[in-house]
Amino acid sequence: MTEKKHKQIFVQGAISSAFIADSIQKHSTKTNIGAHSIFLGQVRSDSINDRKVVAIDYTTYEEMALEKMHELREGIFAKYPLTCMHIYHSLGTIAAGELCLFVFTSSIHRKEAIDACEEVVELIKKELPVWGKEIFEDESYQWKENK
Amino acid sequence: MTEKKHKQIFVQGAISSAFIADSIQKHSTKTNIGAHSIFLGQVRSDSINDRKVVAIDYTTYEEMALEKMHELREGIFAKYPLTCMHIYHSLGTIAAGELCLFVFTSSIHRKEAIDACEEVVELIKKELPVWGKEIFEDESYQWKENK
Amino acid sequence: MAIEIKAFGLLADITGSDFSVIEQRDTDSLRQLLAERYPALSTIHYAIAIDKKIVSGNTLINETSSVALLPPFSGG
Amino acid sequence: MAIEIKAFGLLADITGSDFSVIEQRDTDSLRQLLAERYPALSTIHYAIAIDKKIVSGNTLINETSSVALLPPFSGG
Repeated sequence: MTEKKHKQIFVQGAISSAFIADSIQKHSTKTNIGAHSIFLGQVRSDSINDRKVVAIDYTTYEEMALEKMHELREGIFAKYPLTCMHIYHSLGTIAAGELCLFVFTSSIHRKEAIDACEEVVELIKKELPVWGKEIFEDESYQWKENK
Repeated sequence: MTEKKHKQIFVQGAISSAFIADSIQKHSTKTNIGAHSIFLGQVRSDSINDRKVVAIDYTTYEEMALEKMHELREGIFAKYPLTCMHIYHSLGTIAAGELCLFVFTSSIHRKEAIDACEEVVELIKKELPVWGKEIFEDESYQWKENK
Repeated sequence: MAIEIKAFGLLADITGSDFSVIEQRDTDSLRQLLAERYPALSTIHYAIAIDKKIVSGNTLINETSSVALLPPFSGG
Repeated sequence: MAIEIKAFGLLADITGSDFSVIEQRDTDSLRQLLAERYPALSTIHYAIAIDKKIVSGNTLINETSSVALLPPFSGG
């Protein structure tokens, strides 16, 4: 159970706006924070060869993903003077219009929070073993590939 | 009343997390959006010469600020293919830990939302005629100056 | 001609937020008058907006212009 | 020696998400075996992780290694 030491980032199902509000609200007691940067990934209803995406089903190799995220987190905290960082990624079926990724960085001055947030989003897309299966209206599907 | 045509960005008092959640939620019907970038400014309890900031009191030259924001908004939309952009700035007394700025950009792909959000925040700090008065515990104050 | 002037932030603390001056037809002479009337102003950096646009260099002031004194911004 | 293998995403569709192979002591021979057993795999780009680290080049597989086949990521 060595994975236990790594912070969980995965949540089953979509990320709700109420959950995001709650996360933001919790930071009001940290009065050394001056800036928050938030990235939200939303499932897009792309049309691929005339078929419309209605949802994405996310799966992961969880043990590896949490170990990798731990490593990425340490790199980010070493590089940017952040007050805190929170990351949530959905698993399971997320409908078009719902939120599947929530990255939240906070710092004293704006530059660090903004730069760290952007970098974390890029790292998540490139380095986290997570796979999205785009599900079409007719229940056919295709596997996504990040650019 | 030519100012009427410009979108209002000022709100009296702090920006609540519930308001932010509501703004996010409204975008779930726009299923062409893939990415949201949000910046939040939070009033920081700095210590200046041993006096602690307990609040910032914001005032503006509203007619000029709304005209300027309209111009900045048009520049941003010309430069970035955004789905939408929302900006809210507090006026009045905002306590340390409360939110005073909310910039929210959305786009199909992440890069545009992230870059536009950062640029708008910089433009707001540099070009909007808004002034923050840092109020200390003993009710003395000093005027802020953006770097 | 009386020119109505708005002042903001730190400048409003010094001059009041609304006041008027007589017969200043350009921004240089306005700055000079203000420095005489409010000595504290002479050490403060501020911009002048005419009709909601910041002007640079000496600029004419019309009777109908809205004139504003703007200390450095600190929004956000 | 039987090696337990996990597969993810598109690869799990082809091989199943858990299966085992006999006596493949390095990643090159594992790739070769898989290409023979699952012809669809030969045209798919994938990485191999051993003990949760992606390996590059031919790498030895121990009996106790956890081996995973990873198609291109698409999280976020």
